[in-house]
Amino acid sequence: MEDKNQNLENVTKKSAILGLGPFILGLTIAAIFGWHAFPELMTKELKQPVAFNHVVHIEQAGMTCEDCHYLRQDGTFSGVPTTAACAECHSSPITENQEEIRFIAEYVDKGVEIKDKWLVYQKQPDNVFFSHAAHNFETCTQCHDYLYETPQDLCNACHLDVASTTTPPVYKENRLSGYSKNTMMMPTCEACHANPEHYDGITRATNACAVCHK
Amino acid sequence: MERRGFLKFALGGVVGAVASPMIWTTLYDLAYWTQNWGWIPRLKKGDSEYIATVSKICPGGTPILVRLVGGRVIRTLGNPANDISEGGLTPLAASEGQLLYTESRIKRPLLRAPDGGYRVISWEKAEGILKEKTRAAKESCAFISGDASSSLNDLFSAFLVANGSLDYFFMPNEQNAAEKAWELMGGRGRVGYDLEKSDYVLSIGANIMESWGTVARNRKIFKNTHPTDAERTMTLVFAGAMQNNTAVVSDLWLPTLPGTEAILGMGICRELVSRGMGKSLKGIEEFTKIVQPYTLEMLKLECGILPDRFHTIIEGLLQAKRPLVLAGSSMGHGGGAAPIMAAIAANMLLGRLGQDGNMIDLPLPRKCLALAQAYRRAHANDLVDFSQKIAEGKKTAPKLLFLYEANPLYAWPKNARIQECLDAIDYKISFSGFWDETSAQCDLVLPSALGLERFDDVYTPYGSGFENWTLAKPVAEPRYQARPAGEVIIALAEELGLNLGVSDVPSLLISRAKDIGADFQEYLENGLTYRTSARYDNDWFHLPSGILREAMTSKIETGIRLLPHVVYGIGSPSTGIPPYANRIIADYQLKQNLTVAQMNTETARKLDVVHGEKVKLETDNGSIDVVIALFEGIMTGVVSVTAGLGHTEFDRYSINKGDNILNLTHVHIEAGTGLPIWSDSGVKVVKG
Amino acid sequence: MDYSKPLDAALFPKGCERCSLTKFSMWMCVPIWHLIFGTVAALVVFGGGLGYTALDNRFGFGLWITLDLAIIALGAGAFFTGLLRYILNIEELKSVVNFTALLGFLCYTSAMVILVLDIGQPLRSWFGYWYPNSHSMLTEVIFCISCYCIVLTIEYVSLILDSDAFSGNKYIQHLAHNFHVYMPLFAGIGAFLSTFHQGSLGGMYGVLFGRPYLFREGFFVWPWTFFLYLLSAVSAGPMFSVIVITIMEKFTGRKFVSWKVKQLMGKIGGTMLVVYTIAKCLDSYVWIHDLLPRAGNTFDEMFFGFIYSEIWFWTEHITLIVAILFLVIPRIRRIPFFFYTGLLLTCYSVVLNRYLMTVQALGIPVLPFENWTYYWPNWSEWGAFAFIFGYSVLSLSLTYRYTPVFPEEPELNKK
Amino acid sequence: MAGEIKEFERKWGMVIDLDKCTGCGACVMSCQAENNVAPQDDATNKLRAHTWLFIYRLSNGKQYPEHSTVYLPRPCMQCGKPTCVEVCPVIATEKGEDGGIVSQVTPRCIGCRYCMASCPYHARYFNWFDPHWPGDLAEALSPDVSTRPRGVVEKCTFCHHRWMLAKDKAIANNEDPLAIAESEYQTSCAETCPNGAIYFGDLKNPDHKVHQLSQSPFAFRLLERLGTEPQVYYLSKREWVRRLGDNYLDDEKTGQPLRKL
Repeated sequence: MEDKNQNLENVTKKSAILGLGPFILGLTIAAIFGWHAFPELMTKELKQPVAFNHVVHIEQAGMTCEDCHYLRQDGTFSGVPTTAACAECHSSPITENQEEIRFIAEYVDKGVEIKDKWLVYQKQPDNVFFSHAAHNFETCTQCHDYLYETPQDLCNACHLDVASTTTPPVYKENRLSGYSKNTMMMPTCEACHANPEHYDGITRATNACAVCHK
Repeated sequence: MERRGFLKFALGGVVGAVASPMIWTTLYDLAYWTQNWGWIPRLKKGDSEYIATVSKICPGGTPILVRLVGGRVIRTLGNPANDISEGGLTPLAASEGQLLYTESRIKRPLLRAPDGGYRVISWEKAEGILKEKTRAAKESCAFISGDASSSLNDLFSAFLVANGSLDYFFMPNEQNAAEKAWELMGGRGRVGYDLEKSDYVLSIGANIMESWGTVARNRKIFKNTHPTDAERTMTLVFAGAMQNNTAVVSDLWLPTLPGTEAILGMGICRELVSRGMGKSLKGIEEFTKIVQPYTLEMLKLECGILPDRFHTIIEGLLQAKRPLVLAGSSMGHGGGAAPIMAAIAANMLLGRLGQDGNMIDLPLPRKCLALAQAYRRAHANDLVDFSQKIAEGKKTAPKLLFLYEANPLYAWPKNARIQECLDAIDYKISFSGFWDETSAQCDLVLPSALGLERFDDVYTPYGSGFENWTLAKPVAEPRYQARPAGEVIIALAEELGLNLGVSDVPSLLISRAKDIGADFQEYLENGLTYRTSARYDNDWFHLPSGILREAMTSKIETGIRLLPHVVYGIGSPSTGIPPYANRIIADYQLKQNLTVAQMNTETARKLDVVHGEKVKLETDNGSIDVVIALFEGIMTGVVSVTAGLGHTEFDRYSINKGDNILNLTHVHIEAGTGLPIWSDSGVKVVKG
Repeated sequence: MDYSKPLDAALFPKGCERCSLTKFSMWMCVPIWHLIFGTVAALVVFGGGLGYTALDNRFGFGLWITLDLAIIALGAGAFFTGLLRYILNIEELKSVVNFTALLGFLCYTSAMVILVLDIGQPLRSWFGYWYPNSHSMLTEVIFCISCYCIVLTIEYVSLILDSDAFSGNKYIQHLAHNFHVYMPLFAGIGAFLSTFHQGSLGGMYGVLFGRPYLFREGFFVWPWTFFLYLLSAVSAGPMFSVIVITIMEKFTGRKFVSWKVKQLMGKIGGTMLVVYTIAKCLDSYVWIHDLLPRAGNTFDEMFFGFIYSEIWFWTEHITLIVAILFLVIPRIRRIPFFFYTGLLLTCYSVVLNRYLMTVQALGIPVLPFENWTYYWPNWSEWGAFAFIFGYSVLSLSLTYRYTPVFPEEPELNKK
Repeated sequence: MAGEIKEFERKWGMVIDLDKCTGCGACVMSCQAENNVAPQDDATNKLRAHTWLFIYRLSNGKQYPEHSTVYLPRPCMQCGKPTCVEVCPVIATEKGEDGGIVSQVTPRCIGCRYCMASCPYHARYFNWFDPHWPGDLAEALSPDVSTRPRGVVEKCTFCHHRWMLAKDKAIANNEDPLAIAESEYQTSCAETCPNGAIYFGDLKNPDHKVHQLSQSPFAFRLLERLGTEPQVYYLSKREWVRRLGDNYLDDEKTGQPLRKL
């Protein structure tokens, strides 16, 4: 009995120095796994179906954002252009670009809809209703003019700044939820919608569920 | 000590894991996963368009707007711009969008193999067979059309005539009986019902708010004459055996037993005559004699009417400025001409026939193609007579039969002997959108483009009050390998070297438009209904005598009467029950797979049955299993069963849902007119 | 090794005899079969949806919720006995307090299992904690039940740690000792949490102002079903513990708790039952004569046919009164037959109450033109029942065999 | 703790003229197509069928020939004091501050069905199975309303998405989104009814038809005595129909005009 107690005391003394070792080791491994390895594991990287070059379209073709991404007459947003819209210029190759040639062969000629294949970085699930009409530049800049100098700034508040890219960024998708890594989540919506300052005046927003959910 | 060290390591691991986002993001991701399960279809976005056209599956020709998103048909809506309906929609027209996509659609040409199964074949091969069979059959061919209001009938009938045959038939409809009655009483054109201008409408048997005539228009008229916040400008009276869809909104319900519509009509005529109406009419003496037996006593006995309500109606008719009496059968067809003749006579006695707000004489449709049969000729053809004669061997069966969106096997009682007739025909070709009962017995089944996928029209459907024309245009490409039947027939005629005088369906429709004075292009764009005010004057009419007297001798059922209840929502013989429609079939119409028979407590007491009891309804013709439901809004001695159930083909929404009421009824011939009648039937309720 | 004893004899609590391992294994087949059946049913429901149950849009709540409410009420013995033992220091109850904690643990974990099965989206169940609606009685229930479940787990773990299997391990002995030191604290927390959720469960129904059978307001405070549920639970809980103990005694042929303690439990339960019965009868009176007519309903309209007949309503009340007679009058209580019948009647009445408030309440048509509708659970719902039965029997058997759940057992069974 | 009756600037409401309803079911068909309600193979068990809008057949309780029938379409009542909102443990349903529509956020719903147990109108429907669109029926899905998986509750939303789309349309056309015309936002059932029996609009806006109609002496609401304050009104000139709208003791009189706006 004596011996045992002696042992116990020794152990207690030792653990005072070494005891935390295994704990810290376990903690570190788990933390590294949890913070780094696990998110990697959960993410799938996808390439866009066509290496669309925004810069070329803006700078060389002289297009504006609104040529493709516009508000329809009925208030809905066009989003990504359709194959038919692309084919207005690209019915046959107008450059030597391999991607363009491939796009025409695989999409325009075969009548495949690019809109269905394109990966939207801010893709919202079906249960979300986002109104591009309501979140417009004129309204937001009544107060937030220092934040958004151009309409594009407002777009970039949620969207990736793809307009300045020559090749589309990699699309990162969560394997389990299927959500894009860049998509906007509810706390971001609530940053404005749960802020009572937006309830009157110019924005007249509400935080009712069905304003964003359908 | 090893164990303790490991425990510490594990504890550290747990703390580390909890402190990292791993667990928490996974919880979220799991929830997101449940919100977007991959096996549940995702929504597809796109730009919305709304195209105005007309429903081809709704027999009333309901104007519709088709909503497309990204070129896909999403649904149909009412068209507020079209004054026929002012935005209203019938339940059948509401299902037209979904019907494009159902499982029961025929997707490819199918050829019956010797073993009875079907093989998918190419259109080229199908066209080859069409050509070969038509050429071989020559004049020995017949055609059944399931669409009475389309100008395409001219095309098909011209094709038939070019082959040398006049055997062109329509699916059962009230139109044939009404045109017959109209003609017999001196009408030069077609009967029209000017409901808009009437201030007192008495409908004898016709379920005008649900299934009779131009339903969407009838109901629009009801809407406008019965404003919610003001006095009504029209009185609607319904005479029938049950508080059906029309009776519940009518201002007065006059119960009358099924099959006694003609007697009631005669009784009304007698009452009008006795009050001195129609004195100056030609043949009034003769007519007075004919109506003499239809006394109030007889009406009480035969029709079971309530005298006070009857008198209210007579007073109402007499006091109204523009009263209208119309008649139809509870089934929407198969009621014979006598009730309609009696109604026309009543209108004559009221001095209103041909006037505003009454029955008017609409122009006869002119042929679009020179070869086509004349309107009256085509509508005088009687498929029941044809079929019975073939079955009895009194007539040689044609070698070839074309069916166009027609499902006669389902739509007639057994003793119309459609089955035997079909068996006797060598080769049957069906153009059909859906896999119906008749197609399932045909040798060649061709996928027909539906109303939203083809050019077609609705030309003055039965029940209209004016000549009108609405163009149906393709709003989407035909799905699967469906093709417009009209184009197939034109191509076939060309192959056979027959000159029909038309190169494609649109040009046929253009000639129709030109004929009635419409600008095709304009109506192609606006999708509205063109109307004319053309009508004949009314001095040709005469009171009926001999034929009516004879027709009134037709057999009247005794004992328990069967009352078919037709509701549009359940679909038509050629569509089956649309996918979403089973939710509007009430529990007093269908219980699981059993048809429900409704009767009142008094009837149930007499028959010694209770609510929920399973019984058999029997006639000489056959029997069906039903479950009893009590409903007091029905006459004593009457059993009501919903029609449109009991399909054996189509898809999961139709197959084995109840029994077909036509398995009970039987055809008999109306004396005098020779028209087949099958809407009324006596029935036995057998327990156990 | 002593071959005259069962193979696992070393693990038995000190001074207690147990049957042979073979016999025990045979007995284990009974709960395991139930567990298998229940698991199959659960997998079908998880995999295919709640459509595999007999629930429908009218009966969104059915057997499972009835069962949930019933076992939570019957499991109330845990908190109430704990409260009496540790806070009010009724020393005699120490022989049952372990067991009531065990029974409570089983009841509450079973309830959690059923709740997870019952909700349509179990993977979202954590929304209940993360996005709580503070107005909802159900939120209160979710929080209190989960917290109390943790408390019960701690109590149960301490019981397991008390097992002789761990007698060689100082560390665990220390831990077990510490648990015991803090037991009054746990009992206090447990009592607090339980009071609330037992009440909230009643409140859950009492707030349903669209349901004339359930809605209660005014009388004590809003909604008074809160107190009825609490009172019924504290009366039936201890009694259910005694019933289960007695059944176990019959099965094992051993004595676990003295007759005196049982009588005490019965007396305590009986006393609470008096309060409950008075409250319940008052409640029914006010409901019939005030609430119902104010809503335009009559008493008769609340009942229909046999399955929904008044018989059950009256049974619920009469059994309570009979049970009081049996349990409160000492002379009658001392006769075992009446004593046990009293306990059974009380539990029956409380379970019947939960059933009526779940199924009958939903079967009653509220709209004047609606009809009565019927509900009868199907196999998949009974499967859940089998699952918790198997789970409870399994746990009870194992715990009884290997832990000193009845501290007085060696004493009572001395030969 | 009992919920208060909430008042908002706008109050979307419906008035259904029962004297004009033939019970044809066109509204039900339209509702399903508009809201992506999945079809069911068998819908004869009405306790399992999804009918956001359900048509009851009412009877005056008399025998033939004194018997009278009326059809009563029942959407969600969008109660002013809903039974369902307070009880939801996860705030999956709420009384919308933008017109008082009781929303149902199916991605939040955990499927406990407490709201269904609370609703005396049976206006809430549970997804007992995963939705299934056989054949190519899924092609007809509208982009406006999300599909719902099994295990969640769904209900009539007064076609709330149409209100959102109408506002967006107004913005796109430089109009005031909160001052749109009555016709710009109509529910699918209201616009479909061929008899014009269903009226929809802002109960508080005097320019809207429902405003006057809801104050008609013939107006009543279902189960008003419960205090749910429905935003759906019914009209009938027949006293027995109005009496069937709520529970009354035999000696109680009914037929009094109801003005509770």
